[in-house]
Amino acid sequence: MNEGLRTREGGRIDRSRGLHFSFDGRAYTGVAGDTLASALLANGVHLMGRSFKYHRPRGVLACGAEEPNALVAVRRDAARYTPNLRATQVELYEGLAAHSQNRWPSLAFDLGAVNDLLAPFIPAGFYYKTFMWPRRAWQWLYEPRIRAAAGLGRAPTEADPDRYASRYAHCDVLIVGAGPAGLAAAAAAAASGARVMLCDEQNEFGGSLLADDPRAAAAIEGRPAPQWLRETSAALGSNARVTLLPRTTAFGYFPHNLLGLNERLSDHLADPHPDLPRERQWQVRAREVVLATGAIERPLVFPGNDRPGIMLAGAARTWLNRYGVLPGTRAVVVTAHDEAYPAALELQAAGVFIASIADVRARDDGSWAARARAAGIPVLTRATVLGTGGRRRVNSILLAQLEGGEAGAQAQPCDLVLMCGGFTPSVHLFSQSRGKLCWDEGLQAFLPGTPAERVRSAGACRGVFALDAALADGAAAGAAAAREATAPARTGVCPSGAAAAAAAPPAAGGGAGFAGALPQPAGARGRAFVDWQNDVTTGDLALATREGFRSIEHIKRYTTTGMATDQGKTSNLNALGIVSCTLGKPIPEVGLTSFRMPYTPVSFGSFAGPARGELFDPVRTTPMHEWARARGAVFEDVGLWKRARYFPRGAEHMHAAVGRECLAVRNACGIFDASTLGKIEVVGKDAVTFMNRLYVNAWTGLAVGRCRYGLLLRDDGFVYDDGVVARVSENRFHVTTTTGGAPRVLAMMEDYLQTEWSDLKVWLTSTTEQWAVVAVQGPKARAVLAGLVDIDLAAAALPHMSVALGRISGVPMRLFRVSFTGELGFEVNVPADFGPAVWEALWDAGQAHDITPYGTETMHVLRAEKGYIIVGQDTDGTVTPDDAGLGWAIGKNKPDFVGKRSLERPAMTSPQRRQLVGLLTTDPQVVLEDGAQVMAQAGARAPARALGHVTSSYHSSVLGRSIALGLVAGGRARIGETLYVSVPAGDIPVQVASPVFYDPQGRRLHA
Amino acid sequence: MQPFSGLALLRRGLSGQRGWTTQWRSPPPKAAYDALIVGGGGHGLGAAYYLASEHHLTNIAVLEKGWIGGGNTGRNTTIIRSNYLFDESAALYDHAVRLWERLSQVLNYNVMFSQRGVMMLAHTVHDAQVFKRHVHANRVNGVDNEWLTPEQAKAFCPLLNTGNIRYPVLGAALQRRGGTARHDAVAWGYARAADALGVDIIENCEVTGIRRNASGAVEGVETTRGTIRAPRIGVAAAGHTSVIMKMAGIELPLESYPLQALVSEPVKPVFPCVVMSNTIHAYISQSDKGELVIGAGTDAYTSYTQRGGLHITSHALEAICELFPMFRRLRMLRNWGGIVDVTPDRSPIIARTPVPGLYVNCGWGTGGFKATPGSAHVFAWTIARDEPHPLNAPFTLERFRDGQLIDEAAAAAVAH
Amino acid sequence: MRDLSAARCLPLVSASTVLHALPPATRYVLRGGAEVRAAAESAVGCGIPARACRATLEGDRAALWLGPDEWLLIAPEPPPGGLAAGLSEALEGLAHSLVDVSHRQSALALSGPQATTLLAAGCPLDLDTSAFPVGMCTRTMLAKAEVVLWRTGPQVFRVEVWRSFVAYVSQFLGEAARGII
Amino acid sequence: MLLIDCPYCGERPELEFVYGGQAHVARPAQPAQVSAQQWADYLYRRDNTRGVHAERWRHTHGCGRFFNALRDTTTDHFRATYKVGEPPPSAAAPVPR
Repeated sequence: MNEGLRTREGGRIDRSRGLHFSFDGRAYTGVAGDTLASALLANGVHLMGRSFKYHRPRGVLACGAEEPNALVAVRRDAARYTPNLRATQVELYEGLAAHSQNRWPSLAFDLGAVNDLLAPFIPAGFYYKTFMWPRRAWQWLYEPRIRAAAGLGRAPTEADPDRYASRYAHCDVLIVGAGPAGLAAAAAAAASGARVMLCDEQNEFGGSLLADDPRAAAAIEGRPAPQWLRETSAALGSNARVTLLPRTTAFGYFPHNLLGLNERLSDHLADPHPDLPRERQWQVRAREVVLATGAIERPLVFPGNDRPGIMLAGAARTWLNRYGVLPGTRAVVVTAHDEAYPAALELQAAGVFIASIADVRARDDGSWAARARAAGIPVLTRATVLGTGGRRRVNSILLAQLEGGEAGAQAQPCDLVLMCGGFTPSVHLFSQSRGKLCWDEGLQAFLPGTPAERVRSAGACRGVFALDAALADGAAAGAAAAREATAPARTGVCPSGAAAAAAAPPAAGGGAGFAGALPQPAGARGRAFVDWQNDVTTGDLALATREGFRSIEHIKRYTTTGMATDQGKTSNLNALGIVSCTLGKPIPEVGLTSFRMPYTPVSFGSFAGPARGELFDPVRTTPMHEWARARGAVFEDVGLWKRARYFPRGAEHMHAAVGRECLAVRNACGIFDASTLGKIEVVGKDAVTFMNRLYVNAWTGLAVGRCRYGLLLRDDGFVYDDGVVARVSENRFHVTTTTGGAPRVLAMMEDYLQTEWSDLKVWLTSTTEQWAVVAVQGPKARAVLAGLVDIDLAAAALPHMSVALGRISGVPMRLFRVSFTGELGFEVNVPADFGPAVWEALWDAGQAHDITPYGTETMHVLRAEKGYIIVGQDTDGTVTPDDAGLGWAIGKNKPDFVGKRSLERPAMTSPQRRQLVGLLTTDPQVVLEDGAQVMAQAGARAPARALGHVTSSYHSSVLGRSIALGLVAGGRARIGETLYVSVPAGDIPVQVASPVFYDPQGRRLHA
Repeated sequence: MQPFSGLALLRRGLSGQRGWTTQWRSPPPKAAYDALIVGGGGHGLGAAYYLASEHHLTNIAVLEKGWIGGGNTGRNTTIIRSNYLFDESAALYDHAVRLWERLSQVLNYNVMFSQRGVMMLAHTVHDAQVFKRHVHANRVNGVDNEWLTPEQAKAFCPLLNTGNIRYPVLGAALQRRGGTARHDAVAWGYARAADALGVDIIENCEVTGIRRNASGAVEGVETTRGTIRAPRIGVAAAGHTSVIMKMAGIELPLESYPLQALVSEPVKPVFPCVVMSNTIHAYISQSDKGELVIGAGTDAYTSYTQRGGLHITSHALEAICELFPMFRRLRMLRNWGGIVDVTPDRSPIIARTPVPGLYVNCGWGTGGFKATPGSAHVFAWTIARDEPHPLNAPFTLERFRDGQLIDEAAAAAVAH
Repeated sequence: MRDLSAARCLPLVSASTVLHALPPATRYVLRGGAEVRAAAESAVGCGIPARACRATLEGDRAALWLGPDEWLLIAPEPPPGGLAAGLSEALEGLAHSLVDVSHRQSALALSGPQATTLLAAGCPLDLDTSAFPVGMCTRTMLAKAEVVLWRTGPQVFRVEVWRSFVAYVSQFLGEAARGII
Repeated sequence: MLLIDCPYCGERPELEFVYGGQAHVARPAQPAQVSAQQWADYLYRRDNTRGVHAERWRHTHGCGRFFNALRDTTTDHFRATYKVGEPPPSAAAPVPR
């Protein structure tokens, strides 16, 4: 560390704890309490980055979140590489490794800087005007080069192993910003016993107080400021009703007083605990909000204002007083505001030679000027800057009198230039909340006006700058917020809005400051930068207006001013000033680009939180899941469920396994886990009426103990869901739905019941997870069950499509005689927790009958052989019951049911609608591809109109050939015709057939 | 119109780029025009351009309540593709892609159309079936779209997490002709070209009423800048269409929802294409500037606030981080909301209306940007000839009455 | 014939110091009007709350208000003799719905000074005792799972979770616990 | 994430609710009797109000009840919530949160 640049004492650092770190591979040391920026400055390093477009050498401009220049990447390891961090926000830790960005081969020597020489030819928006010929060259030649030149840091390429946490919180008063106003607000609110949360983006509370010279610090409540800060923070910290969140940025203000906070937990630690999340995102619902977000110092726009060593006066003060760093040895101060003077005097006292202070203001009545002169600092008024010198560090500045121009110009050697154009209140969050901003001529800034949420602003963020005034403002806001939050009746718009608007803030101490570009008399040389990071100059803004862009939003988008990673925190108001000047319109008429979340960039991981892998979405498994897993089942995702798709034996691949499983069911019996099917218990004296109105079927005639295939439409007439429905008792239906459809069917039922038919005495209860469902299917199914159940399984006693209540191995059961396979079949419903035991019992009993477990893929083939549809595969939301060949299900004598009226619309009755048919390839071994298009003729050339498409296609082992279902225009009338399925290789002839390929008479079903 | 070219940049560079003049004028509205377009987004400006360039209707104006391109044109994720399922949709969107391919040259304005390929991920067996149906249907329609295995998908986008992931990638549908374009440039390019043909582009001019004559036909509009007469009015106001059309007494099957998008801080080129996953709602590409451009979902409720909920953003980033776990450390720079007008079948309405002389182009939902040139082109035809172009003939208002829906959403479970 | 009636097998919970599974229970969803609520009380052997989002607990019986016409009744397992019969008798002739959901869901107990903090990782409700007092219960969301949350003590919650979501919920709470250091 | 005042449970976060679209769109009592246009209007036509919008919400992950709300679609602030079957409260004052 360069001892000369670190003060002997003072600051909020611990000189006794040295920290080693590296920048671009070079080793340095800093001390505890440093940021990367302060540590580099203490080592005499000013060159910290390169600008986005021209690759100009850049040093730190500011000392906080608004920093546009000093962007670095911090690398912990290959997977923990974080680009685009502001060196001013990176807390130093032992071993920190930082790298500069957007330069090659090195920061000091960057070939990209050639862009700087081409600057005259690549003004704002140049890319809209060229790179158009030859047409294809854009993509293969120009764009790749532009992309390579653009971008800042590199993205990490390995998965981020760090953890991110989430937290919901609620409070009476949330205070954003722990500067003097925020702390006073928190203290006042807490005093009233309210639930208070206080967050600040910095690692310690204090805000502007942290930049004050402790020795010169003002007294607060009779105590020296540092002591007040210490004691106030401690008191808040020990209050159980108060939550303090340092290193926490309030990044977004959402409707109904919900604020998003990002807490950084581990980036500042050398060796964080592995369980410690890197960041935690808070969603805070606050009854009242107090914004005490302070203000951001405004730079001045003059030629050559971007060289390393040129920085904001307040930043320099912070380097000195908070970090004990001398940012230079010989300084020139350029200012439009009094705040630069104390900075100059304090730096001078610390040993920095202040060559002169150039005040752009005309008046010279300020006591500050007098104090400066008294301290031997020449003060130049009505001054301006013609240019600066130096490449990687400023080495001179050319000052002139406004009138004089080049004539009276004096070049002054210097290695530090301080500038201060006044202060821009941080109204970002207030604006995000949709509060109205109003322009304050006196302050040359936008201030919070009428709020749209329950929010107050206090202190510098509403133009109240003086310390005592800010403290009082904060205390008042905190007390009022607590009062409102705990008031019984909370109506009407937050009163402080009016207050904020009406009670004009006290005249800015130190004057208005300056928004725009300094007047440039003849002799001005060099570009004057408005947006440092994006390299937007006064010339670019002039060009945009010249080309007819008048809206500030257009100018922003055309020049990219304010669109860099700092989102224009230091540049927006100057840009507005310049545009208003060229257009001759006052700033409020030029308008203000809207503030959007986030206030400062927030990690994607912070938003994603713990939702990754298994926690990305719940993994729903059935009671029998473990059994299937142990048997090596291959699972598929169906909604949130994991369903066994097939049970391979050894190295068996899917087709072999499915073929084997299919034959087992056809020839002996199979066991299948159907637990995921949706189940809804419809109960009440009007249950049958409800079912009649909802489903297409007629239910009145369904006897207790019998089942019926139920078909559900949306009111637009298209098939929505289906499933077997059993009448368990007179007023109780056991309704089943598709696996994916369960929640939406129940929601639809509740909708009609509650909002259309609220007179019906019927209630709906989801029983999907109450029942484990074991399907036993196949000619041997009866034999398997016989020994276990207390029910007569004879066809006469329990025919196809019936249900019986009884017990299996002592466990209560609803036994369905139903089949989705076309075989003799049963579905054993038992309370879910008994599922595994009952499954095992059936498995054991099945051993004597070659029972085989099968999965969803096999189930799909078996049902396709029977022409049973799967809603969502053979239908797609544009299919009517008749299209699907399910017209028979419709209760003919019902006056109405959901969807009935829509079925009468012209387009729904056309004979040319696509109808479900079977498709048989001439070559029985060819299996069509799902979704393949069915054409009337062979050799149709694109664009051609298809007759339809293949919805389901499999190889059928039992039939020893391929089978397919498809939706084909006028399909049923085409049975027997030959059509062609178009595939890249050519056309596959298919014969249109009945969709029922196996046991069309259903003998096996009724066995 | 000052021609744009590299040479012009060089020449003017020698004189400090001072020679450039306005890209489009800012004329006061005339008392009357032959036709008016309400809505200065890409669809409206484009329609004006094609009315002037192909139908020789040059005494026309575009009325924009704010600044042109300030609506969804400037708020979307710029994804362009045409691999839609139904013949009608595929034809319309592919018409747009073909116009996109020459738009920079036609407008002499670099709209940066980049055919980087749009890859849509399949995470379930059902997804795979749906996407394969798309691939087949598109091939028959002459629209490029191909099925990729998980390995091929990974090869096309190497950062893709095909390993430890909640919903494994089972494959993908890739349209190589799909890609992205520079949204602002589309609005500005159409504006400049239309202006050069004499079209008046009138910003800060909000329509407050629609005037109709005794026979019920339109005869002009009331605006914040006075009455403007015109016998033909085309409305292309996206999320605000319902509001405008009510002024003519027309109720539409439309609902306006907030749709959010966001960008990361710019990084060096890392993402080569466009990746979409409708199953877990992730839409991502990288802009020329280096920002990752990410689409989030719509909120559940209708709104005109151009602002959505935090949980919608979080949901989108959960999906992005699951597919691209190396992006967790990248940071969101800016988030914004648009207002999308959605029809019951998720397909647009480009048609005449029951009011003579009044035409509407709306209902693009979340997919309007990709269609801009095609939509504008057929809308201009419809206005100029008072009859639909064959490509937009199916996209009528009446289809909802007759049940002749073009239900991309239902049929494909694919978001646009 | 084997008797499996005792072979009830609950979904697995990754238990911890703050989280553990509660024993199996008998559960009914009771639907109906005020008269149904009144009529059922005696049979349930426990007051059935009329007040929104409140639960009553008497001995080993509990009744939770889930909606204006919906209550969750909880009793021990195996069901005390006559509970079912008593209920159907008490409700005879009244328009109502009574559905056994004993196995539909499983109960977790979350307890300790960190209980509310862990829930706050995924539950958007204000869990301060002033807003969510002992005896309050409600359906709500815990991350991506719907749960019934019932505060049985200042630092004790009973969380009723649908069977297939138990693994997710316990994993999520485990992850949240790891993050509290 | 909005804060919604369920008429049965009080203020709850939006995550517990499902939006139900425009309120007071009654299903024709006798669909068979209405014209194609009337039926299409019931199915598809919506006010899409820019301003105070009467809409349905269901407290799906709470008490499960449907209810109605008046919300200003230009601010997303609710004016009132009320039970199914009740008339919309007239001129309810804004309720900022």
